[in-house]
Amino acid sequence: MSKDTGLPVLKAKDYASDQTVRWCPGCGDYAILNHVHRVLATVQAQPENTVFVAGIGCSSRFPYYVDTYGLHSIHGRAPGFVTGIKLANPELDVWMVTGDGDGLSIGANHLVHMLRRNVDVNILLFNNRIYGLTKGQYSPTSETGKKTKSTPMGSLDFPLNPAAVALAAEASFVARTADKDRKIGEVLEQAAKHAGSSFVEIYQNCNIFNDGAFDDLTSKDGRDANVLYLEAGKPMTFGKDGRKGVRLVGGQPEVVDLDRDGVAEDDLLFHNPSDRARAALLAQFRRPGYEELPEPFGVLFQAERPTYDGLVEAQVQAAIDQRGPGNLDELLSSGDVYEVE
Amino acid sequence: MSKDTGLPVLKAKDYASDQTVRWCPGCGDYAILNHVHRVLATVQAQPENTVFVAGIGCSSRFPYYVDTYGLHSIHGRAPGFVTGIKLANPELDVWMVTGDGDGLSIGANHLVHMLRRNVDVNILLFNNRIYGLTKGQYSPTSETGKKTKSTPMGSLDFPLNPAAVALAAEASFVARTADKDRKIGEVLEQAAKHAGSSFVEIYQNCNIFNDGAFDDLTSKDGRDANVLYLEAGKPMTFGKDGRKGVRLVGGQPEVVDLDRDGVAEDDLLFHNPSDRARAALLAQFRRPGYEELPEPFGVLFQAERPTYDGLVEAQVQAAIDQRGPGNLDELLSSGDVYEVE
Amino acid sequence: MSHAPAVDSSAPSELEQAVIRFAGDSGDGMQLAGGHFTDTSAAFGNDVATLPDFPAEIRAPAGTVAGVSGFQVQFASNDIHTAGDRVDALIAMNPAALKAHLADVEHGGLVVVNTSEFTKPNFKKAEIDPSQNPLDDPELSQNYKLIAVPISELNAEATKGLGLNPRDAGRCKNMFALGLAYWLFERPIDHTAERIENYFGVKKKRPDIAQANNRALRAGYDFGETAELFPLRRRVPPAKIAPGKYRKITGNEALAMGLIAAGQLSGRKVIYCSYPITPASDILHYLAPQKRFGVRTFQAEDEIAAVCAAIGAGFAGQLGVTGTSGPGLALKGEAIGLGVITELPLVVVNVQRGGPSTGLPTKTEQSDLLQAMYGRNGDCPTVVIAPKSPGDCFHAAIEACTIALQRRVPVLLLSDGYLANGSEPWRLVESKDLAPIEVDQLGPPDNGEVFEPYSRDDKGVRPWAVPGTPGRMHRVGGLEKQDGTGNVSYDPENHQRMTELRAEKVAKIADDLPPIEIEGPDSGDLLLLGWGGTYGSLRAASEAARADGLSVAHVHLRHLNPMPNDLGDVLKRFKQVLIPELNTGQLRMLIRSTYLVDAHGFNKVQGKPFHVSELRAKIGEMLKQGSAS
Amino acid sequence: MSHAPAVDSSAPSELEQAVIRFAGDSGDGMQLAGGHFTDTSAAFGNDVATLPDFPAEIRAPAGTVAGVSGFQVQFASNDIHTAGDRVDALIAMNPAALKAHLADVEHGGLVVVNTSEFTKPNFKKAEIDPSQNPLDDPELSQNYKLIAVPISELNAEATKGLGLNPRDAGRCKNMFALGLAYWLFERPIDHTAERIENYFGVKKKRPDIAQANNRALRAGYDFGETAELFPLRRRVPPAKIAPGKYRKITGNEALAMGLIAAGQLSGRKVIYCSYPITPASDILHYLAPQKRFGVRTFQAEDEIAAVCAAIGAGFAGQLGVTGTSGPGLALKGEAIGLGVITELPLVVVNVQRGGPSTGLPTKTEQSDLLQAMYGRNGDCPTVVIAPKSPGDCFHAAIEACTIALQRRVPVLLLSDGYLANGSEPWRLVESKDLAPIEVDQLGPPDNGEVFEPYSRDDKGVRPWAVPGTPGRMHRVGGLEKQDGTGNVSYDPENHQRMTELRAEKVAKIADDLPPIEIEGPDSGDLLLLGWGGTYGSLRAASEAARADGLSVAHVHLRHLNPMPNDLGDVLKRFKQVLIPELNTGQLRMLIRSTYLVDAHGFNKVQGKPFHVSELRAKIGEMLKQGSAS
Ligand SMILES: Cc1ncc(C[n+]2csc(CCOP(=O)(O)OP(=O)(O)O)c2C)c(N)n1
Ligand SMILES: Cc1ncc(C[n+]2csc(CCOP(=O)(O)OP(=O)(O)O)c2C)c(N)n1
Ligand code: SF4
Ligand code: SF4
Ligand SMILES: [Mg+2]
Ligand SMILES: [Mg+2]
Repeated sequence: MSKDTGLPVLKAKDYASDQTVRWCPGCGDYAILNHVHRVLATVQAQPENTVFVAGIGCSSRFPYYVDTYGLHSIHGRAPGFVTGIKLANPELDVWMVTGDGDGLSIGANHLVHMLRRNVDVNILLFNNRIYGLTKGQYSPTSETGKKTKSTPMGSLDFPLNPAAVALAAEASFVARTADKDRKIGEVLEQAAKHAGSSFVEIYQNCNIFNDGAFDDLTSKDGRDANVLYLEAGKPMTFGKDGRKGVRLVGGQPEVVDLDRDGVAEDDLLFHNPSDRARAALLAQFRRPGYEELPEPFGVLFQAERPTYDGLVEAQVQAAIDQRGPGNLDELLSSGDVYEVE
Repeated sequence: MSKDTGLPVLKAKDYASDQTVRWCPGCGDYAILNHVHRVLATVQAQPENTVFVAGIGCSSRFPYYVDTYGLHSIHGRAPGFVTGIKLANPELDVWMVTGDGDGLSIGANHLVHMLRRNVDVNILLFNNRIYGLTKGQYSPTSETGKKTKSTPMGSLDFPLNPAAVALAAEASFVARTADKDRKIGEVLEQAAKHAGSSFVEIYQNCNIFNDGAFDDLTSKDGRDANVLYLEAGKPMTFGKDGRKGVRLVGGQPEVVDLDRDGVAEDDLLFHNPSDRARAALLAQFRRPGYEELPEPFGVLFQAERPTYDGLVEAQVQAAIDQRGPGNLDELLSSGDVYEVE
Repeated sequence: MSHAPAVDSSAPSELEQAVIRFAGDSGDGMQLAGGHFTDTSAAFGNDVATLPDFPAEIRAPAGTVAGVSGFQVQFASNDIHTAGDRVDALIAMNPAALKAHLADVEHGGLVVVNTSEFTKPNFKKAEIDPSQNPLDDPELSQNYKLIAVPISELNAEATKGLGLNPRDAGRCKNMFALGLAYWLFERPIDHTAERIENYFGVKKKRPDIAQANNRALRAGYDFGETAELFPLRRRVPPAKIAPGKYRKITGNEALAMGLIAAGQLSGRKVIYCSYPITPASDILHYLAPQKRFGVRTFQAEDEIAAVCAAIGAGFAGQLGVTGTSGPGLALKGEAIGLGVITELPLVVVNVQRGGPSTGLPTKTEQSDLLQAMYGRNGDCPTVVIAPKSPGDCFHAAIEACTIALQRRVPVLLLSDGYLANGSEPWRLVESKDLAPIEVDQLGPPDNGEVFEPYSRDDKGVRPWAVPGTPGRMHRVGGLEKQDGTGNVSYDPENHQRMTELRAEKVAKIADDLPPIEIEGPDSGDLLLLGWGGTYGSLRAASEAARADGLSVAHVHLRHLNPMPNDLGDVLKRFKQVLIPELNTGQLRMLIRSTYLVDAHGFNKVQGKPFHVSELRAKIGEMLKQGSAS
Repeated sequence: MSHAPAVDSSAPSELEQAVIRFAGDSGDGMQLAGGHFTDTSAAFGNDVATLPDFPAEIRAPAGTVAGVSGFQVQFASNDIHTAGDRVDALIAMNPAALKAHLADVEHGGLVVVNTSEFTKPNFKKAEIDPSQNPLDDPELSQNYKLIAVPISELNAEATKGLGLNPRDAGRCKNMFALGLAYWLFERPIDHTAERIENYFGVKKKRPDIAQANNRALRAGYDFGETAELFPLRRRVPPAKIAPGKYRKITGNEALAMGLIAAGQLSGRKVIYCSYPITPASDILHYLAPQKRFGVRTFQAEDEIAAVCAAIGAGFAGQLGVTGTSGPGLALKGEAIGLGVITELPLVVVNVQRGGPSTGLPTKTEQSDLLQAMYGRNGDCPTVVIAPKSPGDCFHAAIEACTIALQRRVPVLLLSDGYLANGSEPWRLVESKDLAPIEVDQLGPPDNGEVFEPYSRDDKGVRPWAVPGTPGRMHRVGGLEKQDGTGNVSYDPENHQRMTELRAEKVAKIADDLPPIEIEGPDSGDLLLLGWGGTYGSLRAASEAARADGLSVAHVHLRHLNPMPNDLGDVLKRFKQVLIPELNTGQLRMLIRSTYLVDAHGFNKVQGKPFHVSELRAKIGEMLKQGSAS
């Protein structure tokens, strides 16, 4: 987080490490990397107080490319490392980068538990709906029926909805954006500024193994037709000229055309990021049963909740306040002591 | 599932194994065991075609006490075994028993993935909000602030909501009941009859380490005050004489007194078990933000979706239909063959 | 162990040592009774050693053999090292307890039975033919000194009139039994009485319960007197113990205390990350309230998260520790590998239990040594050390933390169920006797300094620069790293070099180890080589063998990897080497391979410690054969 | 390997064998070109062996050294066992490829460079000083026969006029290089041309691309002719190979095929449960489309779920198999322990890669042997076997399944990255040559039969009664079981007995193993003992040593646990034992411990196979020292 340090102002490029970036040419990861460099500059992150932690996957190579401290750990387990780092030093700004395989296949349990604890970390889940690094097997977010090397007749599993999972895991900040989306910077910045676990799902194009998976959201036409940019306190409008909207009828959401259907903006749903149940509904948009609805980008949910690392520190402090700092000799002579003469 | 076999009718006691039950006297697990024996008799499960699989925990000792095939596996991993069993023999009736630690701490990831795949299994999650077998540490469902051996100043983690997690995991059947609840038998029976993953959260009293955790739902008064029995197609009423109800105002649920508030039953919410977003809302009842609402018992959600094991069989069959059963010699001589003379 | 004396006078017969075992239902409070007996004996001046024995169930059905819980104490006027092989006095609170434990009682030993519980329903629960009351078995009173006491009834009598419900009153019967045991062994009851008062009366604010317990205690004591059991009375005089302050300590307590001490000595927060598992959970329970010492405990969602968090804590500059037991260690292997390649401090406590798989979760075993050595992918050497007694867990924990912090390497600390729950008198340590743990963590670089995170000092150790330090930002991870820079490297020769450097770094630790301590002659006919929790039994056996005039020495390894540099020499100085282990021969396998010594094994996997007698027999056999060949 | 001939006539010089390596950017299609070259050479009648070498990134930045992908083929007129130590002909498609691979080329060898890519920007990407074009280095043409060809340009020329975009056209340049290679080694291009036509023209319906590739291929071939490179031409005549039908096969393909065959031979469904990981994923990819054989593949959420599902499948009566690589195996340890104690069939395929931790994921190593042996809690013995060549993976897989099904035990099958991706000619097997796998799975019990799930037959194997079988309902799990009944048992003696029974069951498998095959003399000066994927190099080295008149034999262990009963005898018949391994000495450790033989190690951990020359040097050295001492 930004701190006024009186130090020289850092620019985006100052956050780039000296390592050659090794993603495939054209990979969506490049765009995300650039945006993260920029956001770090925006919040003036202190490189020495910033740590990037990742699991394993193409996306998880991320820490090598940021000139901060970094830990490229093992597959799916980044949340454990993050938690340990924050317990050891709650002052650090920690970012975690993971993929749909790393974070939702092998590692979903750790992610869920870190979210419910609300460890103070910014989580970027690069969702390319494929296993990139292992060369193209389907992932837990791949659409049913996907043909890959491991599913030549089509995959059978029903895909996970990352935002829904994060919400059910009691996350205190849930957002969605895309590698090429024009508002990705804003979303990352909000995530950076949120205290607690900020979960950001980033749709990311893997041009080698799942090219174009998000064209219907990131191409110009697709974005106009399908993306709903959420703004707190604002009515939910979308479309090229913002003349389509979402309203609730009998508890069920539906799309209306402001011009044709004679619905006023005031009748639309207004985005309230602190409503968890509503966020769960938003997370269903464009999924089975809600195919007609647009895909919400931006902050779906945000709530203030004490952070795990903060609470741990507070307990330590309370213990010290109550009984004074520990004295080793007192401890060493505790218990049922007797003397032999 | 019940099959008309012409075999002698089995009674509840026929499903009890010859092993001494080794739970603490007074443990809620006994009641659940009895109900399961009864439901097996109700559906006339064939013992030789029935398998109970469990992880590790007090609850996970369950398989020893049912005279079917059984696998008391390792901590948190029961879903893996279940999936393998169903892949090997989809004809088997498989039940999985797990605890709040086994199923939601170490094993939540496997559970989530089994649910989204919709493997055909009946899952009983005994939620006593504590680790019983390891003698009383807090669990992922323990309320924040819980004092246990491992949290002498109170636990800091925000509890998981099992039903919400199951819904986010795209479960096709989500229900809740309690060890002592009078409708537990009905719920278990519906779970047994559902094709696909049936997830049943069972509140269970651990009288040694977390006694009375569910008294406000299982004592007579508590039940009257706090339990909402869901019935498909019926208005949501509860209370001693069923004169309290739940309605939706502006998308938000609230409790009304049918007598005092002059609200008609028709104005109440009607339970539609096939509405996933609504089920997600029900799962929030009595949790933070919805403290005033009653606790829903019964089937929160149910949808028909092809089972994973069924789809796997179908692909195998389709492959055989298309190209005939595999011929080993054909396989052995496949590839780019050349002859040396 | 002692043999029951044949005296019949009213002066208690004097013994050098005695073994008493309290056995009853899980709910009968046997662990508590045993604990009090131990404390009183220790305070009385005996040397003591204990062996609790729990069932795997929380509370198995009352009255069943599976539900029997036992607690054994050896107390002595001499220096003892084990809780004893055979039992001189058994307190059996019900038929199941008698059935389960009688075979361990020395012929002629005392057997106190609670006759109130010898009922047909209880016989059934214990799977005893109801028509054959075991108390009617003539062999029982022929072979043992039977003391038949209707304990439940007498206890009910004693606790009457205090307004307690029958259940709470019934709970005092362990104190009745304890009182009788005190009388039998001439121990005072005051020590216990006082603690009951403090606990129930003061702390729990239940003076009624305190009073009931104390009445039962006294009633039991008085029963001995009244029933004129004088001929059965025994006396074990105080031992000649080095003067000083003592407390009784279990291995888990000592280990936890050692971790706290290491945190204080190194000026680092202890971040203890663990997922509950028997028999390691008590370390978590002990540490959780120690927040005043800067200890943070993290109950993780599983063992993998726990070890990862501990590594994360090490990465961030603190003392990351994870604790578990066998199956949990199996889950941590992959992450420990990351600890090895990133060369970060990490302590992994493994309290071994009976395996394989879930195995015998509440019983002891030493069968995770090879898992500790090799349970990860790749050539992945790391440090393995093991404490030798409950009290030694304190020092071993400090050493594990010291090595981890100073050498930037995961250290596996192998305790076991016996050490964890067993207790011994422990002479208090003062902080001034403990050396500070110096750790060279880097500050900001000097101007123009080139920082190479994978450069090395003369011990082969890389620098430790932690987040928060300006100017030393760098990235580590599980891919092979380039010597020096630490950048990812796929270079073939570099991989060979790094593999060697990692191995050398661990091997070099042996250069700073003290010379091996040999108990007994420096060379001779037989070397008894052991490790970990078997120290007491091996020491007793080797002392006994020497007392018998045999040329037997004992070496107990604390450092399993790397092994001490002088071990090869020591091994060569003995004609035969015997390696007793509570596994099927894991250290033996390492020793044979490394030193090409034809070491023999003596291997017991029964979930319990060696009997000294078994070891003595084996030693005798080997020396006979050895001299014959 | 061959030495470059000094002839200068236009008749190609004849070689016994040659090694060619194609090297270029990941996107340059080098694996494909190498594959075609191999197939053509095999069809031509050569013996062949290949060694692909991938970068760890999917597609590292173009032009960098990290992004270089290589494919090496040795083709010979004699019997060869490796892909060759040094390179006789290098095709370098860009500066990075030349930089990365030149050092491996034999002095005097051919070096074909694509001069079109030797530009300043490309030098920069390859971290070459842009002012020093390596082609200008006089040493290059002094030490090697340099063939400088503007491949990219000539390829563009050749593929012009087909309406292809420049990117697609550019993709054909590997075919140009291949064409030139064919010309240089006198191979026909038809075989490749036909397959290009079938693939692009017919299957992908892109006749334009087929045509472009074939034009490039021919242009490359013609270039040799036109440029009058005749003095550089080489000829490797066909080998004397046993007549029959052959195909080229990689280890992963053979292993997958072996699993399918085992399913068919045992009448069981293969349930292959796996989580993708390099270099094991291709087994999953190969099996996924084989549903017609009753194969079910399950891509699990992680390695733990995968092994659990495989055990579940075994419990339910089918052939459960899980496949992974090192880090994944580390995660499976706990569950494998459950497989051991429940005594269920399970096959665990581990394709080893460079460790520790994530290590060198695309490179080969043999460093998981001890993990396979000991990577679980408790005394937990199980079966470990290893294939010795790509084709042998087929037979080893069948054997692993046979043992698992018949002995009810987890079997670890240790392949490695070299076997997995390397290929060799494989003589086709017919199903009639494969013995059916008899498995005695129980049907319903006879009237009054008492079923004891933990009773044993004379091989120590317990009965297999699977769900669906009436009258045999029983429960298994990870707690210790009572001998016979299989009920949970905490009895001390029972645990000892069961621990022994589990070990014996595994040990008894050795009784049915064939006698050890010794290549070379039955006794002598030096035994070369190896295991797994190093077979080819060890065999070549031992043959060479014998050809040099040395008394050297070679034994290659397929069975690592249990080891063959006659191994101890064989070891004793040699004065010295040398155990070369691609790890730091893991088999060596087992052998020394078990047989107390002072076996020496030769250990390479560079992510690549042994060079025969290295082994020969080591053998020479040992025999010199041996005779000196
Ligand atoms: C324990 C373990 N299992 C499996 C792997 C192999 N593996 C590496 S990355 C990966 C999945 C990557 O998918 P994702 O997280 O979506 O990342 P992407 O490459 O798509 O960015 C897998 C299966 C591994 N490295 N470690
Ligand atoms: C790998 C592993 N880790 C830890 C344990 C210890 N353990 C056994 S049961 C359990 C938790 C039990 O809690 P829950 O699932 O809620 O079951 P309950 O006993 O409350 O019914 C734990 C931590 C174990 N057996 N294996
Ligand atoms: S494989 Fe896909 S995700 Fe990975 S670097 Fe290449 S384009 Fe990006
Ligand atoms: S500890 Fe609790 S959950 Fe376990 S058996 Fe006892 S009462 Fe039941
Ligand atoms: Mg991905
Ligand atoms: Mg529980």
